[in-house]
Amino acid sequence: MAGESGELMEEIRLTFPRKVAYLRFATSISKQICQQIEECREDKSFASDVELCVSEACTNAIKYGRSGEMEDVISLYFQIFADKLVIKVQDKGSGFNLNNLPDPDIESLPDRGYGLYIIRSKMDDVQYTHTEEGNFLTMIKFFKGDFNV
Amino acid sequence: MAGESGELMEEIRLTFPRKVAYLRFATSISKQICQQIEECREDKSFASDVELCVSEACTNAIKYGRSGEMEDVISLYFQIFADKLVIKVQDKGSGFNLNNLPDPDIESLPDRGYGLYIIRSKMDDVQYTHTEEGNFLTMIKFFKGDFNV
Amino acid sequence: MKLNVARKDGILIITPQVKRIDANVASDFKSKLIDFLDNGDKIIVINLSKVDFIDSSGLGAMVLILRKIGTDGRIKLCKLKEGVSSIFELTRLDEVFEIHKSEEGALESLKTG
Amino acid sequence: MKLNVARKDGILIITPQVKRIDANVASDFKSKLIDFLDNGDKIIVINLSKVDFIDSSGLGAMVLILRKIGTDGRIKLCKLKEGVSSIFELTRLDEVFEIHKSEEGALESLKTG
Ligand SMILES: Nc1ncnc2c1ncn2[C@@H]1O[C@H](COP(=O)(O)OP(=O)(O)O)[C@@H](O)[C@H]1O
Ligand SMILES: Nc1ncnc2c1ncn2[C@@H]1O[C@H](COP(=O)(O)OP(=O)(O)O)[C@@H](O)[C@H]1O
Repeated sequence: MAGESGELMEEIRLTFPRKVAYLRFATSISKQICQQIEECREDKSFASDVELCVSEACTNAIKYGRSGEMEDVISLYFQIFADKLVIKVQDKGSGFNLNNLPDPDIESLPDRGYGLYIIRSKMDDVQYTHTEEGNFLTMIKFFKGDFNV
Repeated sequence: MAGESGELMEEIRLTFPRKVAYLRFATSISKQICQQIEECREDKSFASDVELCVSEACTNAIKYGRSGEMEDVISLYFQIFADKLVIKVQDKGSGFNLNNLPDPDIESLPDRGYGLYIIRSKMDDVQYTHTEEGNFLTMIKFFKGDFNV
Repeated sequence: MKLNVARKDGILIITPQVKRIDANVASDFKSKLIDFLDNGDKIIVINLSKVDFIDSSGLGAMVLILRKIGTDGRIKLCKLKEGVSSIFELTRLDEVFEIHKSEEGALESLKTG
Repeated sequence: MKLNVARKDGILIITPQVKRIDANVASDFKSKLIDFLDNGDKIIVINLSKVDFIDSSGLGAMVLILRKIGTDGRIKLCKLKEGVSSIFELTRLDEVFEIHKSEEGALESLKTG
């Protein structure tokens, strides 16, 4: 894995039915991809952090991403750059406002609302875009040793 | 998994760089899909036959599917029907003629040419089509208990 | 979701027999735990020794049970693996749940406390 | 590809330390085997006890070695798992390779035969 910072090197795409039974397809491919990337192997928690965030993001896409179309699917993109892994989760639901989400208020013992808090904690950057092709949650994690925005 | 024969129930798609290192992504998703399908779990050799054929077909797509495009990728489609699993392997190479392939002549100890022989032996039907979107090797395997064309 | 269930001195000990508690099993886990509460169990130890991976769906199931038990009963977790334990810390749920290293420790604390 | 290598009475015993012999490792496997031939090894036992999965890329590597050894030397396979063994049968390569159940059996047959 060599290449200039910022240069996309490889992309892996997985598209699967919007069903919770397929969640493990997403997490298992996430594990394999991190195994594949040398830079991740040196950072012990990289793979497990990514797996956790993929699980959270895909769970949300499955729960909230109902499209109304015949083919109700979720797509997962792993983009390997020289300095970072970018993960995109695409659903075709009505979307939401990422910036309006409060962190969970532990004192009130909420039984939900931890997903995006976990994603934000584990990732270096999280973005959400609504396009004609659907909603994309973009999660960015830099390889250790590289700069960390 | 219920549904009329002939009705497509679920589709899983994986797209990955045309590199041998990604072969195991293809076989591992194949194993998971067969685990997912109840009809396969009852047929002990179903999953291992499919895994073998996915390995053979993807190896060929990787070896011979050079596209010349910037994004040189292979796509793998698993289509689960009520009565069968259909697997499509897509490459963007120049293609070949499936019908012209002789079985390997063991007496002459060939060190290649076993791939499509194995695929044909293990699958119920094998087709090859050349379209504008690329070449598709389509492999069909019926679940046991259903009719077997 | 498969659970191992044992009872010791009126304490219910639940050991999930899965490696992953995610959205794929969380609702089943939740409803099985609720069944125990509905049947009168109030003092529960959840032994997570088999669990390698938990995400917010699994956490949510456990918080719901904690809330449902309220001040009527008690719940203890034990034998969290490192990855599981770190998610409790990240979400600060380690401050809300009583977490023990060993099952014996959890049981002991329920008898004495 | 990691190989365990041992020598007994002039026989080279190679035990691949991988679960899968597919296109991902086959060319490495092939060139390592060729190195042994180039260094004068002529009697080889390949112990496949660790291998769960082999496909035509792996088969091809082994047939190439068999052809390269020719009548100068001998090659034996042993400890094939069921899945591996069934692919040798399907391709009729079980008629071409001498296959033994145990490593001892393979070694014994090379001494006596
Ligand atoms: N893919 C999505 N599509 C639509 N809404 C979403 C999506 N992901 C998250 N949300 C919204 O954000 C909220 C917070 O998500 P999260 O932190 O994962 O917690 P939870 O799903 O447990 O509520 C959700 O309740 C939902 O309203
Ligand atoms: N995806 C493909 N694109 C182009 N040619 C192919 C493809 N798959 C197979 N072929 C052709 O078919 C031949 C036989 O394939 P196979 O039986 O797998 O054996 P091998 O790859 O060892 O030659 C190959 O040598 C190649 O010429």
